[in-house]
Amino acid sequence: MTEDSEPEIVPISVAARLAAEALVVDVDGFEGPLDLLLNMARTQKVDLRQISILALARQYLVFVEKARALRIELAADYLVMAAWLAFLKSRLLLPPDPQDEGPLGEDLAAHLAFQLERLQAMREASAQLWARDRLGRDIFARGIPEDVTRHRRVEYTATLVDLMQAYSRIRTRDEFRPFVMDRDKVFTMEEALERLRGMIGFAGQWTELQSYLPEGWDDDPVKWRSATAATFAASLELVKEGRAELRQQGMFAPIQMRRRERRDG
Amino acid sequence: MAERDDTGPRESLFAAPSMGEQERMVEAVLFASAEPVTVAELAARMPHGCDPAEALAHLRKRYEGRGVRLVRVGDAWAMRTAPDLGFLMSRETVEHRKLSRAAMETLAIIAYHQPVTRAEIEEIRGVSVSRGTVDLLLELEWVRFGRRRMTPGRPVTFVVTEAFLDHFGLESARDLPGLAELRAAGLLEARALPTGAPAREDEDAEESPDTGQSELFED
Amino acid sequence: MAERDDTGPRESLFAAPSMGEQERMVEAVLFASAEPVTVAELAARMPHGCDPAEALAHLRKRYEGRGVRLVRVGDAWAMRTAPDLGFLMSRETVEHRKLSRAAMETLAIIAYHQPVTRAEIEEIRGVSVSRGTVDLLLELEWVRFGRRRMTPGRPVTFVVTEAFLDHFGLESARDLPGLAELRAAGLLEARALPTGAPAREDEDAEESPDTGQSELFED
Repeated sequence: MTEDSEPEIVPISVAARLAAEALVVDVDGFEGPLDLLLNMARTQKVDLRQISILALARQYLVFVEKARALRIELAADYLVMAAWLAFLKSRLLLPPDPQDEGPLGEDLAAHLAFQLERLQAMREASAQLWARDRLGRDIFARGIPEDVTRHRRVEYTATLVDLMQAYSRIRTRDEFRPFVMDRDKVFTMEEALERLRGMIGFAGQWTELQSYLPEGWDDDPVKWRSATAATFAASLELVKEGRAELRQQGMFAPIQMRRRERRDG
Repeated sequence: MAERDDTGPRESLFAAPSMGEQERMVEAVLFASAEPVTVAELAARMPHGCDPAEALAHLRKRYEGRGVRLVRVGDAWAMRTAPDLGFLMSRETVEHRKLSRAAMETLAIIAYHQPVTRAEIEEIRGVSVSRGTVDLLLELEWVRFGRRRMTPGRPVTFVVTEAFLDHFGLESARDLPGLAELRAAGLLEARALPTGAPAREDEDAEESPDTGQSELFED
Repeated sequence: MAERDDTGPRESLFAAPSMGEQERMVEAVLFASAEPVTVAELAARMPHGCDPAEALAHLRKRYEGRGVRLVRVGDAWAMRTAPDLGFLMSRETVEHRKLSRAAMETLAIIAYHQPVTRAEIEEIRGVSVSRGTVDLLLELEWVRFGRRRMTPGRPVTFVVTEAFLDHFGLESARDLPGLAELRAAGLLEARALPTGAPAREDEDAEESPDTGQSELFED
């Protein structure tokens, strides 16, 4: 929309502002951009087949501009439609580029007109349908059905909706079951960190990291592994914080830790 | 039409409808009413100037010997099928009962996962499946035995039947909606939506079923 | 009684009942049932050798112009009150909960375009089908799942049910008002989008036609 000058939208008067706002607020009443376009098309007061898509595109873009000027958030659908209509408008206005492989503006416009016509047709069909004589309102079924007698038989009823709900219940349960690990044998880093923080203040001497393991965590190999890993990770965290030092004499030798004296504190 | 005696013009604004017309009215009211209807009630419903008692008499005559009769019940009137045709109506009484939740879930799993073994059903449901549940589904003929699984123990599998498809209005088991479609139909809660619900979806939120989140974690 | 053509003796043990008698039977069965009854069901209930289809034709004629009519609903038949007498009954009915405009339109689209996928409904309406809308229509049993479409993603389709036909007084989906005109105008055909035409961005990517969104902003 560069070359053709769209009137600049600067609503000044209160009345103009209100009018613009009314239009925008109405967006809530529309079911998407196509519905809004259809409504705008009605103001052209012509057969939908003879509608000017170009005029409609302009009208829609003006509308979106107004909404923007009023800083009203439009749903993404409306903006996508605006971008597309801007594109369509340029296609309709510019002479076709022979190099361009894309569809002709006329084809696109025709399709939009078709969409509008089809939506309108469905609206009318819906109205016709609902205007019919309906069961339970204009037409009535037998008031005292007699389909009953003698032998009792239990018939189980279930609708497809019941079935789907049952299935989705199971599936949802699976998807959203909170992930809970078997925590009996897991010593978390948070736990280890808390434990070390409490103890590090007293560790002025190099002490083997192993000796920091919590009680009762060294007999079961699984628990021992978890506690060792957590304690080691926690010790690294303390080093990072500048509160401890680690050393190891050689490969696979025991790791030792001691408090780090803070020079600045 | 020829049988009705159209003595008065139907479209007259003030005159009472013709007796033929009145007969039609009584016929429709008695047919649709859930209770026997008294003459007074008929008079109250019908346009001013009608004579429901006379219309009833005509109507009763019309139905003489037919498959349906006009009968008096206390001081009210009702339509009933002719007694000699009772045998046509003597199909079993049908008592409608909802399937239990366990049965419904088991059925759903069989439908979606068929052929499926009992162990697999239990794994998916997370609880054991009682014999009665499967028996009921077999009895309803919604489920039947499929091929045995070629695994140790050669367990039987379950599959759904034609009767199942019939009952649920499906053309084939493959037409069962998938998870994405269940979501689209609003049968899964919003939190299950992978892409984030579009903003406009709440417009008729009141129509969506309340699945009750609490239910999801019940067992 | 005089109206019936008693061509055969009623008490015959082996011959089929006379057509007059068959008519009475069909009348009684249809009268007794609130739901439409199929010809097959009628045949199953009636004595061997009966021709319910012929009896139905006679009966339908007999009820022409009366307060109660014989109507066809898909493959089944039902007795229903004449539409012009609805005013007599309206006081005892509870108006259906009003459907949202979205639901009403969605229903119309399914009826006229069936079998139709969710993506197609959205394409026609230009907005996504909200959660609960289709669900509600399924629950009212006006809509059911049809065959899956043999296109990528194999989306399920929706079709209308017999209950839908019954509710709107249609003999079949072919009798939808204005159907022929819509078809003649080409408004029911799936028209391919020229590349670059506006399509809603679809969350179910597999269902959405390839619109080449990137092209939209090329120049």
